[in-house]
Amino acid sequence: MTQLILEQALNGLQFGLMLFLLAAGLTLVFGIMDMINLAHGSLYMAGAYLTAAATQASGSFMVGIATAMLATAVLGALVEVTLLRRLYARNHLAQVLATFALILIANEVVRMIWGAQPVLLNTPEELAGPVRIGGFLYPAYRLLIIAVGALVAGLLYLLVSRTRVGMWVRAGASNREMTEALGINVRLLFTAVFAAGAALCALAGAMLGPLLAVQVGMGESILILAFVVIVIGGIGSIRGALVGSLLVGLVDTLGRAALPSLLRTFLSSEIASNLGPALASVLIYVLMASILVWRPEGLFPARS
Amino acid sequence: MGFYTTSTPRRIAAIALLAVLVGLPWMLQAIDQSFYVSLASRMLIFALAATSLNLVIGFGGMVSFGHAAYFGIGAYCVAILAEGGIVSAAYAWPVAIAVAALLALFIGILSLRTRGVYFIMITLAFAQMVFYLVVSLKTWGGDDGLSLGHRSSFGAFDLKDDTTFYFVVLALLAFVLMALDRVAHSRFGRVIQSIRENETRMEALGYPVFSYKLVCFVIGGALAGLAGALLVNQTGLASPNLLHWMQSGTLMVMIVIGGVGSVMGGVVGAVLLMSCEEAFVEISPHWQIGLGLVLLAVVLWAPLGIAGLVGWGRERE
Amino acid sequence: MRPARHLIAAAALLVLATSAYCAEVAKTTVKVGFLSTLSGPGAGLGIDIRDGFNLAMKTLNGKLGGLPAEVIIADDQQKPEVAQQVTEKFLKKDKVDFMTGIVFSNLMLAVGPAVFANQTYYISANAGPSQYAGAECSTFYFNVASQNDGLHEAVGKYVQDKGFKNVVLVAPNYPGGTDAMSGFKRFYKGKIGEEIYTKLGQLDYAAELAQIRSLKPDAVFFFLPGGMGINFVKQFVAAGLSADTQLFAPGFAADEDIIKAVGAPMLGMFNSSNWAHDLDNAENKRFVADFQKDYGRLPSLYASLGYDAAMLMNAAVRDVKGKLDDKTAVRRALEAKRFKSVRGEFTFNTNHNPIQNYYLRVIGKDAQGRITNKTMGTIFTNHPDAYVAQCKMQ
Amino acid sequence: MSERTNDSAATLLEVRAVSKHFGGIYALNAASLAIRADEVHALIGPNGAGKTTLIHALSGALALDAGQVVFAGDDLIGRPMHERVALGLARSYQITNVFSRLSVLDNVTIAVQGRVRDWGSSFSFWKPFALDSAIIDEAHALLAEVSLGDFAMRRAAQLSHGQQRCLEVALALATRPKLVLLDEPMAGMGPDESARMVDLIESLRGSVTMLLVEHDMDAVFRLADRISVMVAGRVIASDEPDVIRADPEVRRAYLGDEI
Repeated sequence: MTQLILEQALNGLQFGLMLFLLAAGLTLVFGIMDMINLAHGSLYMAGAYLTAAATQASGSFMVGIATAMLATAVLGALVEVTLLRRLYARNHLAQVLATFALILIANEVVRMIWGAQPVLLNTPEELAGPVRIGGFLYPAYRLLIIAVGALVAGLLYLLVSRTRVGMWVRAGASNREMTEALGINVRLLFTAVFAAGAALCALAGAMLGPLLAVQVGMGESILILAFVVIVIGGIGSIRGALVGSLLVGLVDTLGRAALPSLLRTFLSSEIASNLGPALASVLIYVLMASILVWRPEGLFPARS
Repeated sequence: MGFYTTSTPRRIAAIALLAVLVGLPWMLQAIDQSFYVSLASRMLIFALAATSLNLVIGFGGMVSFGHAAYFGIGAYCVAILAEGGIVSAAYAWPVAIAVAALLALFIGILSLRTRGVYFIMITLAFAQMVFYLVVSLKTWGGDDGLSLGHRSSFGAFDLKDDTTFYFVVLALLAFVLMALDRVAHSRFGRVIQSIRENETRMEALGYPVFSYKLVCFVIGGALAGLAGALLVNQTGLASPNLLHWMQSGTLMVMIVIGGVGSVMGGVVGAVLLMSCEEAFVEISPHWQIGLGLVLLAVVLWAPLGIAGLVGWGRERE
Repeated sequence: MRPARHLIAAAALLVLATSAYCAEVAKTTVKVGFLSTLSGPGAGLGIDIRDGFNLAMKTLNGKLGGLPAEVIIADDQQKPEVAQQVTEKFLKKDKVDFMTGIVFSNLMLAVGPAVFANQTYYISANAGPSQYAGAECSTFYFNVASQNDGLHEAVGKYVQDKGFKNVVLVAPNYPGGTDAMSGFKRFYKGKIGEEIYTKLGQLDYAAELAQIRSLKPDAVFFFLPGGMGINFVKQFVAAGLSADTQLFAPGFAADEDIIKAVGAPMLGMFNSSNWAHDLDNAENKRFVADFQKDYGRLPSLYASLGYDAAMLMNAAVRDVKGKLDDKTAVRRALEAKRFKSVRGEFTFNTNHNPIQNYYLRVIGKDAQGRITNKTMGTIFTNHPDAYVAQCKMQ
Repeated sequence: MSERTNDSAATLLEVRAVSKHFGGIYALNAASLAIRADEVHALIGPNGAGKTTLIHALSGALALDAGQVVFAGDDLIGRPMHERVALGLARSYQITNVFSRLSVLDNVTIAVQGRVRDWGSSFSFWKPFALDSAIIDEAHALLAEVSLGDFAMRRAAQLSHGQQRCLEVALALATRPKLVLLDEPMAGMGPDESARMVDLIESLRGSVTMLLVEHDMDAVFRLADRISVMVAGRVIASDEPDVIRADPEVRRAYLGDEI
């Protein structure tokens, strides 16, 4: 039983850390530029496809990831400079719609280049099997994801909380006018943050690609989760994004694992097996709604 | 964006459009394309759904990203009641409206405490809950949806006939549009539009802003429920996809293309978007790129939508 | 533009009038509405059916029963409402003579009523919902594939016969998933460790795999169509579960498309099918060879079903000599099924579902070193479905 | 109404030891204040003394951490903003906060329309507003009163800054308050515009009680019946202008050598 809980906790951690990679960029873009970017998921998709393509071309997963991160960052910067910049001053509805349009375009472009069927991206041979930790087996690749996720989360935290650039970013998130008044080139900062966020998306796409599926529309389902994360955490807060990610990751994984058997203890098996998965899949939305009802600006609001 | 006003040219255009729509079945019959009558019904139903969202977003200024929930729940109500043997529109449709309104009331009470982005996201979250609940519940057909064997009975009218059904839909839509036009010019309409313009000021003028927004939100949900009830009659299926967040997005796209905060915006947007879909699908499998580009162009260069471009929406700034 | 349209309208009216007067006259062309899932995660299945169907049309020189055929292909995007819209267009605008192609049962159930009410024959090349085999069976529905439960029943039988004692079942939480479980349980009588229902479209199975690990079953039966199955198998192997637990799946979760995507981890997996590319009959050899030549890959079960659907239509049109408006004659011709299937012999039961053999396949390497299915033996011979008694077709 | 009694006039608003802190900083620190019916009461003090915070708290935009507020016999604590307005407490904003995209007339009609006690609630969905001539007439009269009669059909955003400030006050007056909180009505105005605002406030004297937050000392000493001085979240003095001018503590803390 302990082993089951431990394994599920690791799974939740792995899922949560990947969500964090997506949520980190999203929350900063959201916080600093007050911009809803639905196309964030498309960058994740682009990252996964580019990784698959580069891995296939080079034969190395590492090269694939590096190429994809760089290319996606450039792509992100391009989109920011040519399009998103025009939307900062607009209302949320305009932003939602324009970036919704970007999703449609991105999906179709990917479909034109790679076709409608999922693209193959396999786990590197040496990581395809399990490793033994403690008394049980755990997939090596998932461990790698946890390690990479934790490393990036740590680096990002140091970057944002300890460095000058990080200070600008935090200042930008809590008060944009003030930051401008301090003589910081906010435009450049925006582009840089956006490109960095895109690179993190690509990393998440690359890491999750072999585990899940590299397919059109892969960005949308995870995008919604990333939004749930940053709304729970408080928009603009890296700390909030991390807490929110881990919360969503754990609640989702443990909920799916535990709810059906939990329900079975006091409901008939038939009803439990029907209701269990239903409740498990709405659990994170219940979590988000209750947090928002309790604290309408999330757990760690960046603005006061 | 001042208050919505209906100018004479606008009235004339609306009446002309109505005349064309009334004559449509005969025109289609003349060119032996009666098949398109049911497509036209579907367009009008989506026009109704978009109009209900336009009341919430365009007039009330509440950017709800979960409107598909009410649309879908209306459809499911009719299908569920039909399973239980209640097939009369006189019962089933009002129940669909009432259930959608209750859902909107519940979601509204909790969501309207939040502002801006948080509101967008919390309405989305609630809609996702409804979506996953419906998909997971086998009694409601789960992922398969719930099919409706026969269209609702509607007094002396035979809704199984596509043309009759079309006219019922058209009549309801026309009534809702007329009512929306009246509401826009009523005291309530002015209040919600003013809240859209400046919420804190309205509160400081003594308006219980929350109540007004809630009422507007609930009316929007109720109308979406009616649209859902009609749609399940048109297609014969309450599908979980009606509740999907992409459906909420599509309704938003419709009103933005048509004109946010314009009485006819939802109609213009729905008809335009769905005709483009019909036409583009024939041209290229990658037609969504075209749709995306058009949408981008509208957002960037025609923020008041088509209704705004032709001077049919609110005045330009 | 306008005169042209009038001309077309007039011509259409003329055609309508003549056809009304000469209902018994043979048609000049046969129209087939092919509706399938051609985009999205389930696209692989629809594409295989389409390619199989197209291959048959090519073999038949574009003719069905000697008449020139027009095949209208449309994508249902795996959405019931899209399927319904296209169907409406097929029936009312294009006025097709046959429909076929649907992969997913929920879409079949969504469009079925309209098709049957319109008295159009539907030849199913995959979807075999229990409703249409039982209480809601229709004279206008012919299933050339198998009733949905068939493959699951076959696996259940095999797992039972092999003496497995503790089995965990995994399926998506939707009617097709529960049907799969009940099909399996109809013939497997041992202990069920757990029935795990996942979200439809789920791609990460970490939580479920951890649960399976803690249950320590000796076999796992999973029904996860398309991409879901690909991920499940990959993650199952990565979690190190394949050492102690044998995987079983119905044929469509272990078909060539999945093997192509997963590769080596699939090796050694048992599955059931009513067709296999190495079945030894002349039609099948020709089909497999032609398919590989045209598409550069091994055909899947789906492709074979699309192929058979076209062959059945061909036989029926030929047997009624093109008089497709005589619905009873068409029905009798379809029921007679005068063509040789690539899966060997099968017949239609009274509910228009097949009575056929089910085979055991295992995934291994063939002579050329390709990873593919190998037929191991027959699980069921002339097996009918479980719902035929409920069908009250006159 | 114009009868003014100097000493024993009824207290309309009683603020008792209210506090509000943001993080560790006290914006209001046990501040107390009493405003008598029909007076013009000025609230002065250096920037950051807590004047605007107090206005926000009184109007209901901010919740207080401690203290009591009694307005015309009603306890205001915990009441939402719109209920306070219904009780007769209105405010204007320091930074112009009008409906900039609506016409000037629509700005005022929507403000007049909000008076539930006169017209009932606005949950009226069918009757065209154009038929509510009483509301429209009153709005025109009010615009004439604040010298905006000629600009009724302009979009509010097109008005000059001074005119927008007048509209701001008009919106507050349209609710027919007993007490109006004027938060720096002369902010950003030129001398001519300021003079007009002083005249406007002067003309309202006696018909409505006013709490005036203002930095323009000339205007304050011209208009105020009594003055309260706020420093660091406390009210350190509250008295008639002459007394305040002479108060050494006030001079030291705030007025300095200005006067």
